[in-house]
Amino acid sequence: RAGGEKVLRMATTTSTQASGLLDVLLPAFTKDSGVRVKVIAKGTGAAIRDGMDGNVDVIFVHARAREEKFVRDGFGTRRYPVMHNDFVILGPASDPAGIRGLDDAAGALRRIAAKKALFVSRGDDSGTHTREQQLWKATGLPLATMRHTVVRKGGKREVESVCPAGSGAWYLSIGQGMGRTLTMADEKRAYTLSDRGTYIKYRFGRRVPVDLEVLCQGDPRLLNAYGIIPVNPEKHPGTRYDLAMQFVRWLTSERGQALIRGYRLLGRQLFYPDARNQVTGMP
Amino acid sequence: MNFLTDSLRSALLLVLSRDPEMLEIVGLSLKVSCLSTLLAALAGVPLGFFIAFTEFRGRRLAITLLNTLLALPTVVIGLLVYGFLSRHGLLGSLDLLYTWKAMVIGQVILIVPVVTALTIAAISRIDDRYRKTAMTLGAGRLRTGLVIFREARFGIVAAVIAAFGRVISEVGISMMLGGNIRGFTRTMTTAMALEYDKGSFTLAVALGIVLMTISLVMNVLLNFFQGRARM
Amino acid sequence: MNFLTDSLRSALLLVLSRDPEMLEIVGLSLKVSCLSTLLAALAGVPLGFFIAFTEFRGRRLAITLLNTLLALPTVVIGLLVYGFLSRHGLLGSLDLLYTWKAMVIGQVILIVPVVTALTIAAISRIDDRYRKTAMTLGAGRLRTGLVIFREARFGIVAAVIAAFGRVISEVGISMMLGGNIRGFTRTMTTAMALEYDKGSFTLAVALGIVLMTISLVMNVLLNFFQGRARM
Amino acid sequence: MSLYYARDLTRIHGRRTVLAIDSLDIESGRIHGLLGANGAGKTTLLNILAFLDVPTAGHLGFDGRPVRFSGSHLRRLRRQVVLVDQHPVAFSTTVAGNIEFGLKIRRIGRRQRVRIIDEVLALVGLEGFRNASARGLSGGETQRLAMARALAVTPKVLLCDEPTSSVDVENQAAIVDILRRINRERGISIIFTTHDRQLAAGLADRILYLDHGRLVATGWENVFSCTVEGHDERHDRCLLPGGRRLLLPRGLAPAPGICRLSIDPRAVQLAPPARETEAEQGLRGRVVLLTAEGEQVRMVVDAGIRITLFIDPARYRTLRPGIGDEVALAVQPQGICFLAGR
Amino acid sequence: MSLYYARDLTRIHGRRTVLAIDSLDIESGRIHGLLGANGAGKTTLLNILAFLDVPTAGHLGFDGRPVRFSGSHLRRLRRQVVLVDQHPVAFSTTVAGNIEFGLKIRRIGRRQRVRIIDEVLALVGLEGFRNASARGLSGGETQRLAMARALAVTPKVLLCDEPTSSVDVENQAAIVDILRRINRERGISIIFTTHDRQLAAGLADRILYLDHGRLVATGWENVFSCTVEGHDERHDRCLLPGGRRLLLPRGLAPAPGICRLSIDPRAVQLAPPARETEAEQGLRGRVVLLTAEGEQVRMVVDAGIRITLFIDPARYRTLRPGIGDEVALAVQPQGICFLAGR
Ligand SMILES: Nc1ncnc2c1ncn2[C@@H]1O[C@H](COP(=O)(O)OP(=O)(O)OP(=O)(O)O)[C@@H](O)[C@H]1O
Ligand SMILES: Nc1ncnc2c1ncn2[C@@H]1O[C@H](COP(=O)(O)OP(=O)(O)OP(=O)(O)O)[C@@H](O)[C@H]1O
Ligand SMILES: [Mg+2]
Ligand SMILES: [Mg+2]
Repeated sequence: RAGGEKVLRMATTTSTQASGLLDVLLPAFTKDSGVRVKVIAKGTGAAIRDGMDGNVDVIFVHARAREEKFVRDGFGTRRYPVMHNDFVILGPASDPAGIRGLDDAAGALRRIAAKKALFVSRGDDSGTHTREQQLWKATGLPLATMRHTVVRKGGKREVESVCPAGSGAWYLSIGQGMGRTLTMADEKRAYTLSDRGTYIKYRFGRRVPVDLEVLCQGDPRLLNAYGIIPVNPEKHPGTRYDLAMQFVRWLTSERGQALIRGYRLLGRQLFYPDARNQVTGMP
Repeated sequence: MNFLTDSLRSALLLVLSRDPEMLEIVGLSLKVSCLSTLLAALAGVPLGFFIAFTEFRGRRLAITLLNTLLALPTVVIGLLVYGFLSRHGLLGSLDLLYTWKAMVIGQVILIVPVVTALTIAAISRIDDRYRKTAMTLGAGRLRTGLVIFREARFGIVAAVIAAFGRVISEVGISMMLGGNIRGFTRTMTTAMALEYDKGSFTLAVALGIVLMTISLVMNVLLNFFQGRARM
Repeated sequence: MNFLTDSLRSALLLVLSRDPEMLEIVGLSLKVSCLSTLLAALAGVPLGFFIAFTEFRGRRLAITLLNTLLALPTVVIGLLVYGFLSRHGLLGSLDLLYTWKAMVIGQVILIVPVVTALTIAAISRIDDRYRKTAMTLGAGRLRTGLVIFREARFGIVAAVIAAFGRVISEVGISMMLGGNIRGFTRTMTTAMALEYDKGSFTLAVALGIVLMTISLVMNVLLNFFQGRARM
Repeated sequence: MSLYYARDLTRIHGRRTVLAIDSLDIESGRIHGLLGANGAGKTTLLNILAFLDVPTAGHLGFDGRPVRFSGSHLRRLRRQVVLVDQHPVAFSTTVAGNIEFGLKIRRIGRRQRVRIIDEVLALVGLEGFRNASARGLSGGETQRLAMARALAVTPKVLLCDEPTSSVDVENQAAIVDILRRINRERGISIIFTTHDRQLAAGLADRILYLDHGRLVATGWENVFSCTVEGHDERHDRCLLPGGRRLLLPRGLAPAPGICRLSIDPRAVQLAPPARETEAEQGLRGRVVLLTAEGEQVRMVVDAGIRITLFIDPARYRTLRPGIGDEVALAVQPQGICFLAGR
Repeated sequence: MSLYYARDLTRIHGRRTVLAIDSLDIESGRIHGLLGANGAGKTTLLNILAFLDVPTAGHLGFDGRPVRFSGSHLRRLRRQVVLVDQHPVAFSTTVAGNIEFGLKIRRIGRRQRVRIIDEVLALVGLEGFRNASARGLSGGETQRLAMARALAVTPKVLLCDEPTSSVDVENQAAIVDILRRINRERGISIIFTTHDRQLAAGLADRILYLDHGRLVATGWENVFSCTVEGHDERHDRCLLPGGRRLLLPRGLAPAPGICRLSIDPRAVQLAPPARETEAEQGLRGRVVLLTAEGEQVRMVVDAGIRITLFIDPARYRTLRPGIGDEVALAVQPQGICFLAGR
């Protein structure tokens, strides 16, 4: 490590990195503060795990419930809201389940299930997947719960996830990142739940765009909030809490928020700052 | 190492539970890896013999290219095969993408260079007199090849084992071309990658232990048969 | 194939632009892969010689285990090393996680079995008279080993090349232990994976083409030196 | 009929011309011996005659037709010719498996294969090793196995590269016997190389001598390096190792200096005791060996150098030279021939 | 002083006892020849004497001290002993590089290395091949290179496994010469194997015979398989190949049946012409070879089988047998010895 240089290590989700936002934020932060940021992008679960193991100084993810648990368990000091964007339900233009224009996400999923139309699920315990599971729970449909028993710290623990019961061949749980999920949904002419940022990249940023359309959006349940949490220095004495707080302060400052607001991907705004006014209207 | 013992116990639980999903995953992994290895061996070993024993201009270049292909990243293979198999691709109509067959295609491309290059290396040190003796006794190209094969079998088997190890532990191609679809194309390695992404490291390593056990069993079987054949 | 020509042109642009970030990535990839290969060769070749030439109980078992280790998935290696290097791991205080050194550690573990197993295969067919002749002329273990090495060099070099191809195209370990940190631990393969995740398939393949070109250059250099050494 | 013919056949390794045969004809049904020093090109020639090596240039004919050095054509020819290597290798299977190889290729039935294997193993005295691992055989056993392996396929032509070099005396005699028999009984043409002149003389119908890759007309037996000096206007003097000298008519020897010469044994005569003293350009020495060779008697005289000559039976009976006797030899200049190189 | 001693030395391959030596002592500074049929165990024994192979059981001593078969101890001993293989391999470098190998190990300086290389190459007549690739050498050239490689390191003991089997006649003589000279001038002990009895007789101070892994006291030269039958109450009859028979006192031969016997050449006498007819249990045949061997004359008689015998000079001068003469031989029963196996 370069001597004397201040380096902050941050774990984040692949979607944050893939959106390109970090490429705008981090150089600006480094310029303002002299702190370099090492970004380690992973699945949400693995990113939070990095925080729990004390390998990073700060985590920047979008899985509200798990973030709060992270803080509750004492791994992080506090969750600071940073920004949000939203999820959309995508599908082929032919829309076999007929969900176009719906703004009730749960209702849309119910129709998909009723038609047994192909649905690609990320199935990777990511923020997006967590949200999808919440939506399925909201449909009121019978759900199947999958459990894996693992041994952790000597004791057995169950890990579970849900999906619609009897989903068989139409519900494809693929355990991959957003981009790959979109690619597969495109190939399979299937529905899927995606964050808007990745969708825009895949829809408008490529020579061969994914042939999927936004069929359902605007449900408050589709809101996707990002938070940043410094790792608790009492739990992991080696971490740089000072640098983490410096970054958190910068990110939630007017400068950081303005950069987020001003970020355009292919001419479209992707993120809405959250730090000052906790909730803003939907796009 | 708490972590390791945790993983070991999880692995044991996994195996003991005989979870049907788990069995399916293991089965698919084996099917895909074995088939890929078999096809790659059928293509790569003869190709290696051809390159080793045929005098042609640019033979050395061919070997260099082959060695270069050993560094072919899985992402590239995945994307190339994807390009062909995707809906917009040349072979899109076959509807192979996200099936185990696509994985086999990708994996074969991955390991044919391995098998070929190592076969060439294995037969390069076989005394030329074996070839001459076989030929003078009337053997054609095929029989001569079989003689060399017998003499070089240890090296060739090592090449095939290396290739098998490569594919059964391979994740990129399986992920990109198979899609890691639960119940369809999820293999041990893609499941591991998934568990890793989820942060369930214990389960990931547990799966890894299961994988290593299976690979061990395969190797013991192979060793046994080789041993018998050698006699 | 529009896609391929696009990728090729992008690759050309990448190379021509001589983007400093790109150069850094290529440099790191080479540094890590070459160092890993070197270390693995330094460990694996002598180990292979040891196993091949020492009579000990369980030698066959050792070879079988080695063959099994060829199937060690990158996720497992990544997680094991992670377990050690992570802050509350045994070696956490060294602060190695997410540095290029961590990548080297993981990659060395990945390919030592490859180098060892293929070295054993390479020397297994070397006529025993070379060993005896060296020994009767007064050579100790080291010199005898060097003689065998010279006779088996083609096979051993093939083993090392295979190992190099394995690490330079490897992505899992680099990702898990390096972290794909821009400016620090981003390698060609992790950059490819990132581009792929971003959906920039063309750029991903372009990077792949650059990687293959570099690998080709390495192999041509090696071939050249080998050729000269052979005379 | 001519079995092989070769014209301007050359084989070059790197920059060295290893074989350069102007013209060679080998008759069918005969036993040819191929003699020559180490590196003379014997093995190289046999490999070409076995269609296992390709000459760098020149023409080769087999069975009256020119040989095209292309894969399929050669494959057919190879079925008729078998080469037994100088240092043969055994396939890593059993002894029987080694012999079976050529038989299987010729699609010979199982029963007959077993019969043939037993037969050839008995011929070379390896009955006891039928199921032994062939790689464990000793040097001579391996050589005999290679011979058996070749005999099993009953080729039209058998090429043997030093067939008895590692074989023990008992089996040497057996192998010579076998070669003679298969040549006589089955008409198999045989070409063999050896360094054992007695073996060659005893076995071969015709002997070919190779020297630095060229066929030479010399008897090869008496080859020495020597120093040529001028003597008088009509003679050169030739200093042989051991201090002996020969007077030669001017013009026979090349320029003065060190060179190699060969003396045809048939050009050496045992001088009768009476003329001993006056043998001016002759050589004196002690008889060290006498042996029967066909009708003739071969005699080796140690005259500083060892000179071989042949004596016909009548003359032998008259003179009856014994071991240890001192004799004088007369050398006819036309039997002396200077060789290139070294 | 005794260089090697061996007691109950055995070497077993698989289930076969390949070597079983009760007792063997080899003197320092002498030349020993090791003879025996193919598979007799010559190479196996040399490998053990060179400390390259480990006996299955038994004791071996070198230089007065017992040999422990452990790595470091052997390494030290190996520096004093060099084995030249039966079919040597050349390292894949130049000819000079092959020779340099042993010199570098012994940390001999560059200048001296060059000198030694030139010297030994000249000895074996390979001067012209200094920088040639050693793997391209012919069979005999490789054998000579191996000899040069061994000579270069001037060992205390030189073990040669058939050192001249592929070597041409000129170089055979040269190698025999070299061996004799290094033995005489530098006191290097030499043990060599060969199938050439004349070579062995001419070169060795002492000859050892191996038969099926055992040292035998026989002269080895006259070994035949035969059929033993009862004759009368005091004699057995022994049918030799070629139809000759020998009468032996009862008790000498094993049970009737097929067996192998050896006749010590020293126990065979040339019967004087007068007694020829009455030679009841003798053999008749024609003289086929006479050669000087030290003081004595070696004679080979073709009596259906080829029997070798030695004649002392006085007797030779009296009888003066010639090639082709028919002679009678008397065999003393105490020179006949039955061998195990076959
Ligand atoms: N592959 C090769 N590369 C270079 N030189 C070679 C090669 N093969 C043979 N030679 C040379 O060609 C010459 C003839 O070799 P060949 O084996 O025919 O000799 P040979 O007459 O069989 O000798 P020997 O009696 O020793 O067996 C030798 O001097 C040898 O060095
Ligand atoms: N590795 C082995 N495995 C099995 N048998 C072996 C092995 N090595 C040697 N033998 C057997 O041991 C016997 C003696 O072999 P060795 O090489 O010592 O014979 P040799 O006296 O040198 O014969 P030759 O004159 O043919 O060289 C042979 O019959 C051979 O078959
Ligand atoms: Mg030869
Ligand atoms: Mg031997």
